[in-house]
Amino acid sequence: MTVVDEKGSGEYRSRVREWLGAHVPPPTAGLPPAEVLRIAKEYQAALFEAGFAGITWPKEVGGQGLGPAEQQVFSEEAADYDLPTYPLTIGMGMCGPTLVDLGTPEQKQRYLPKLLRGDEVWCQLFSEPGAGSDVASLQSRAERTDDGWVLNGQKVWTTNAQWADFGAVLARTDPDQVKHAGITMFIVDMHAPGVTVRPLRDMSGKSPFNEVYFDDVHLPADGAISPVIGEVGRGWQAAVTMLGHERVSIGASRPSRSNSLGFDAVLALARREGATADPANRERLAELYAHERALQLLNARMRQETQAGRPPGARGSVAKLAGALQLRRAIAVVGELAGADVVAWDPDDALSADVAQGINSAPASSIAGGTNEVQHNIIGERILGLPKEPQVDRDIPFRQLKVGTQGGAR
Amino acid sequence: MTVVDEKGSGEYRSRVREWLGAHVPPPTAGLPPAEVLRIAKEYQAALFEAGFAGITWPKEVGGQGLGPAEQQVFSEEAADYDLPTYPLTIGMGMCGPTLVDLGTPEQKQRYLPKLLRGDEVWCQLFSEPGAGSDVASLQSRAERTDDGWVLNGQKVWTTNAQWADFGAVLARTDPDQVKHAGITMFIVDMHAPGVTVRPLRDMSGKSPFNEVYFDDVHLPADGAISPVIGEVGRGWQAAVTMLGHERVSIGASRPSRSNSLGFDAVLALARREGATADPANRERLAELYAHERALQLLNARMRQETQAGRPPGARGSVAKLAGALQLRRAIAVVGELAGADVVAWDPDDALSADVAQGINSAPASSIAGGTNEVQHNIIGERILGLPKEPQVDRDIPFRQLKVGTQGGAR
Amino acid sequence: MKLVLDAEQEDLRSAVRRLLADRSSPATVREVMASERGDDPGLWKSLADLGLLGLVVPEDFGGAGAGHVERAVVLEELGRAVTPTPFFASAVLATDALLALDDDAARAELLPALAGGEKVATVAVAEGGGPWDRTGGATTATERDGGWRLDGTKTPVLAGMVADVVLVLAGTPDGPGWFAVDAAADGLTRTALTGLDPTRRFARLAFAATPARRLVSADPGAALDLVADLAAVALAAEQVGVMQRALELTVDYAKVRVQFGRPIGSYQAVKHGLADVYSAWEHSLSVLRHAAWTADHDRAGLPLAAALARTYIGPACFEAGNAMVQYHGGIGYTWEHDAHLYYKRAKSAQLLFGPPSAHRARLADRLGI
Amino acid sequence: MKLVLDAEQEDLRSAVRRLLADRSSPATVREVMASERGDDPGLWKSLADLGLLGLVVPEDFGGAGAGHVERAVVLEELGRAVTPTPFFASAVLATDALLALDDDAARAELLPALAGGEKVATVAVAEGGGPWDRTGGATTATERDGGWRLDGTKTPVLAGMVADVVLVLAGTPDGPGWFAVDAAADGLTRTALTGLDPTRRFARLAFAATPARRLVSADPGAALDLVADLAAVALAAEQVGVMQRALELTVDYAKVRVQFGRPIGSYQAVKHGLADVYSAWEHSLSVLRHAAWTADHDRAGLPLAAALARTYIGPACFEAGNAMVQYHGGIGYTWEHDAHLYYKRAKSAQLLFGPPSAHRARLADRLGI
Repeated sequence: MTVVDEKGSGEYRSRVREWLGAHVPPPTAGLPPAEVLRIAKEYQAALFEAGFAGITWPKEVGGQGLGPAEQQVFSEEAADYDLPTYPLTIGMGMCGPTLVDLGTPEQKQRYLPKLLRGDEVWCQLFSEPGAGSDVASLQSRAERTDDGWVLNGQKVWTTNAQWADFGAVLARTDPDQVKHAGITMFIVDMHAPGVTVRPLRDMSGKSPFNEVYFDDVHLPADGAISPVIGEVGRGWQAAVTMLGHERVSIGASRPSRSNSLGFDAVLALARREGATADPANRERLAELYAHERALQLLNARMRQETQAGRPPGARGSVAKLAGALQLRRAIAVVGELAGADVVAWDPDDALSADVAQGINSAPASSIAGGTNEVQHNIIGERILGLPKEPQVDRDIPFRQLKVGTQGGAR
Repeated sequence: MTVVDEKGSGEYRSRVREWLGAHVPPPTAGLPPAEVLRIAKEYQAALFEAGFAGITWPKEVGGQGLGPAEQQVFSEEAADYDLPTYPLTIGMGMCGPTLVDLGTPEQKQRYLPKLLRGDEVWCQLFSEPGAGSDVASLQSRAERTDDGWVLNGQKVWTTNAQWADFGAVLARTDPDQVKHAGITMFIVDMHAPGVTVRPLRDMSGKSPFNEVYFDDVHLPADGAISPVIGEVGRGWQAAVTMLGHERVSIGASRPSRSNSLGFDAVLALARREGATADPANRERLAELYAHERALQLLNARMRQETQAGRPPGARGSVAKLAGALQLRRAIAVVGELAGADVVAWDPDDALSADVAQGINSAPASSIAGGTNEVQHNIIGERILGLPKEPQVDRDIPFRQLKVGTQGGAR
Repeated sequence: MKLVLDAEQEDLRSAVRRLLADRSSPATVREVMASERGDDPGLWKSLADLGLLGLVVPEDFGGAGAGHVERAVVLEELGRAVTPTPFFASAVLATDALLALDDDAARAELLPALAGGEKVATVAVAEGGGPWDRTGGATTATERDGGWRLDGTKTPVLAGMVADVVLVLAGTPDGPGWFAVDAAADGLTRTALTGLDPTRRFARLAFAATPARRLVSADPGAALDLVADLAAVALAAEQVGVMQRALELTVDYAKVRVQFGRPIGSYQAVKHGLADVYSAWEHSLSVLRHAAWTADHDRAGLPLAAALARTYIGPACFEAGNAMVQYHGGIGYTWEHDAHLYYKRAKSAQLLFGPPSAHRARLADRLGI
Repeated sequence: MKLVLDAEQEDLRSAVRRLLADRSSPATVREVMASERGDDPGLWKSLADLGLLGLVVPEDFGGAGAGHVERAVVLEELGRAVTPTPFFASAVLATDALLALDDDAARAELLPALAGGEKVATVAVAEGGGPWDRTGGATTATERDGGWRLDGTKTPVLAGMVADVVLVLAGTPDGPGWFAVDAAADGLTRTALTGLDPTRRFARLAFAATPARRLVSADPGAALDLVADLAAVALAAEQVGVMQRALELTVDYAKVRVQFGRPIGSYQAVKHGLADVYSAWEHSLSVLRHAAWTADHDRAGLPLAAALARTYIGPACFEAGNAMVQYHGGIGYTWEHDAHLYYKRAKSAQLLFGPPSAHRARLADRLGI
């Protein structure tokens, strides 16, 4: 049961549809990393040549200068495909738009066209071991030198760092300020000496993330192009801008066709297990569908409202949270349908393997990009206007704060 | 499916069983209030004469001076009956034990024997419109006079005030202290001039509670018997003592036989509706049973641990919370079983009426005696030892605090 | 697919909200729900005057010729105000039934009176608390002396005590049939039922050789399905209104009620609970808009969209009512506070057309599972 | 009914906890679960030396002659430490099966070897992910040349790759029968399965005219039911241990992990979530103690108590594992942190003997619904 929004027609849509039909390569999942990267770059270059890269980005940086309507058409048409652009998503969805908002003319000129063409890959370096939900408690530091800055620290959960050419990194530049001040966002050359990227193995056994270590990494500030995004000491504001792009990016993404906990996949599992005749299972499947479909309709309504001039804003958190909770619901349902078939399975049983992989990676959705708890806070405070909790770390210089598990009793 | 713990035998148990069999009157539900009160007092007097009143209370105040084992036997045997003692429960379960703990010899002598015999009825006056979960924010005040105190203020949710002879009331005696200090617990004569008791209608349409208004009520302190329970300014400590007795009182109570949302009643409803053949309903009933039975077993285990010298302490909150959540679960199940039969029913359909009454009074369990939210805090802080939230009202004189909805924007 | 309202539809909402602020204030609701009749004839006339009773009735029959999206807007507002009114019985169930059947004479006779508010009608299909029975249940219609007579019992019947006309589904020798019965007909006994929700009245209707007029219908079962699906959309709208108001009032209270020195809305237990209610409301609103749109523009998609609305919104709405009582604490548990009206309306709406399991089962059927 | 442990039982717990602290530390668990064999023969010997493998085996057969309450204590500790071990297959399933059957010769031959740790045994009943089939499923046994031969496939079989002896339920011309198969027998093909939980190994066992020894049993189906009920109690014990440790570790972390200037355990979202896990653990422990007591003292009450344990504890345990990952945040999602071992053990335990719905259905049956 695949449900997609109605699609209109129109000249732009026809062009998009035709181009995608002719150019999207077969899925790259399972190929060696180097191949995945090569195919992504080739596809993006072709997209750029065809005039479909950066649809809403300004023309002067290589974008198309079009509006959300065209972006929407492209997204709708692209939803039928498994695009190969995974290595480029952070750059396209977060770093690029932030540079469009905050970059100097020189920065835009230097970085954005190559980003758009897929020549250069970007990553985003915010999270640290001691700074998860509380990003602003980060401890990486950048200190001024004669000819720029020197960067030290550790980042985690860095998607795409393994093939990135550049990164947008947050570092503390003044620990005597309170925690949200004294942070600056920099552009770091990921090939510079002192940058170490290590894959981070997640609980499902895969390594989609990295740890990144900076040891005396030099950020040159003596040329025409500053390494600072926005202003020195206003890195938090730059981060908020970037996280806004992240939320939109997550909110707009549709459930993947290959989501092994999506309704289509769960129904296929139910059929294989011969479990669809039991009235209780039928109720469970209906309930699962209802929540998935309600979320699709909410996303569709928010897109329509955006087109009508009312962007979703913090309501992106509603969709993000609902998506995470839906995976928990699905885990319960697949257990009912398959029982021990998702506990242990024949090596060639791809369906059970997919579902088990879904069970073991589902927690990421409730943690990454802001935990469910943080999303609840955002909804309560920024949408409903409920009062914040007492803030205990607002007025204290960062140097004096305890962060992460520093000083913990164990 | 009624499940009771095994009952041993023994001489004490035989005596209890025999006495109860001969003396418990028919259920008083539905009788006029005056009748209910008369029957309660008669029963209690007979209980007292038979030597079963105040089993664990000291002999010098009229109790039996026995241990928890005898109390346990009595409770087990009494569980088969619908005892008529409802009007006396607050006195027996809370005020009396608190006077045993904190009363002066004169207070004990004056009040406890009559309480135990059922001659005098007690109520407890803590909650106020602005002080619910946060009892210590109470605003009723008692001011010293030449010959005692004068009491003013409003109390709510006062069970049994309509037939009470005395009340244990918390009032603020020093608003310049921080909120938990400056409170004193008093004995108030509920027949004194200036005491007004008004029934409070709850959402189910019944009036089991009262509002109580005190207008210049004189609390005489010129005789031998002080109106103060514990010490002046230490009313909060006295309240904690009394609330401890309350929790034990709630925790020890078994689900009433007549609970229309209990498993037995829900199964009877399912049978009437012909709903037990549907596999999904069978699962729902099993799930409902499982949670009810697990709670019974938890209570049984805590009783055994108490006998072995490890009292439940704050774990009473676990049982209290679970009982409230079980009612919510039951509401969902009865809806599945009965559909519109619990939306509207023939006037003579007592089963539907009972279930609907259960639906409409269930929220009380999640609010009264400490909301679910408060129980969660107690479990998290007092059992798991998790840190408290920042306290914003600890060090400020009560006079300067905002409480309830005072000064709210609307 | 259009999931947002246009300016005209927003104007309609404002007009209805103004009317209800005036004629269905909390104080009025209290008065009306305590009255013997259980609804307010003055409000009924106002609803008729504004054209709201005949919103989906074609102009030829005295209606406004508008659509289900518009009717949903009205129902959201009626839900917001927990207004006691036979609107759902008359302007939804009975009106939809007359439109779904094929009886031009009955339409011409009844629809103008319903749209104009001169008559109140209802539909009698249920025979107990379960889902609607397509066969007419145990109620039978027999032809005698050139006319039809009904025997059987229908319960619960929405607005059954105040309805002037009752549209009944009954079994005939040639399958289920629809019948119109005059409330004053011989052999019709109406008994007021006791109800969980004081803002909604029901009756049991017993028919004993009650004279009835058979209504022309090419496919009475299909007509029933359509009526049920449109009722699902309408009820969803009411529930979305109930949720929204319950949420608003509770958020307002959580901002001003102080315990332990802070507004209770600053505590995560309350904040996150209300965030969940908000999330469920946003989802429900989307599901509703989609269902109402399909009712107007995609009848083939309606059965699925309607079953989705019943499945998703029923429990979501009750959670909102439950949260309203819970986060108001003691005051929310009193009769004087309005929280219980939302709690009870939410629960009665959830179960009105049978148990939630029946809705999930129907959704599964319609998904082809 | 006794729901608290006595001093001797607490001593047993301490001894096992000491052993596992020494021989099944987190680092050792990592090593063992990555090994080809998937369990630690050294630990196995220690368990045997302490008499833990034969806890419920009568002394006549080389066991300790203790009861299910004691075995539950051991399993709680094995669960706490998420120890990879064939204990459940050999000291629970196979041991219970031999005791439930009526084959004195097999008992005399096998039980001392199992209790002494010289052999590992398992039981092969499941043929797919659903609940156990009392008939033996599609696996058949035929008598040929004076002996029995098995044909069919059993999967998943706990510890199926390392077991020396497999007790198989198969259909015979005269109903279901139990058979003992040597792991080295001709015509037995064992395939290692891929698993969700790295601390628990399974195999698929294919029988093709595999020689087997028929075990004497007056009522093979009743024996299976008893084995299943005792397995439910044993698994509940493991799950209670998993929950308890998951809770402890998470509470400890919540006290020291600071975000936004406060330990995360001071936030109600985390505090209340952990309170719910604690509550579920307290309930689960009570249910377990009761079930273990009935296994020893009230066999008539065992079927109900066992079904209750499966129904209540399965989801409660998974919630504890899920909360452990969630409240550890990013670090809890890494392979290096132990949270995922508890999450996966909890999920695999929940589904090991078929879907939760099957357990609820069995509970309903046993309640006479």
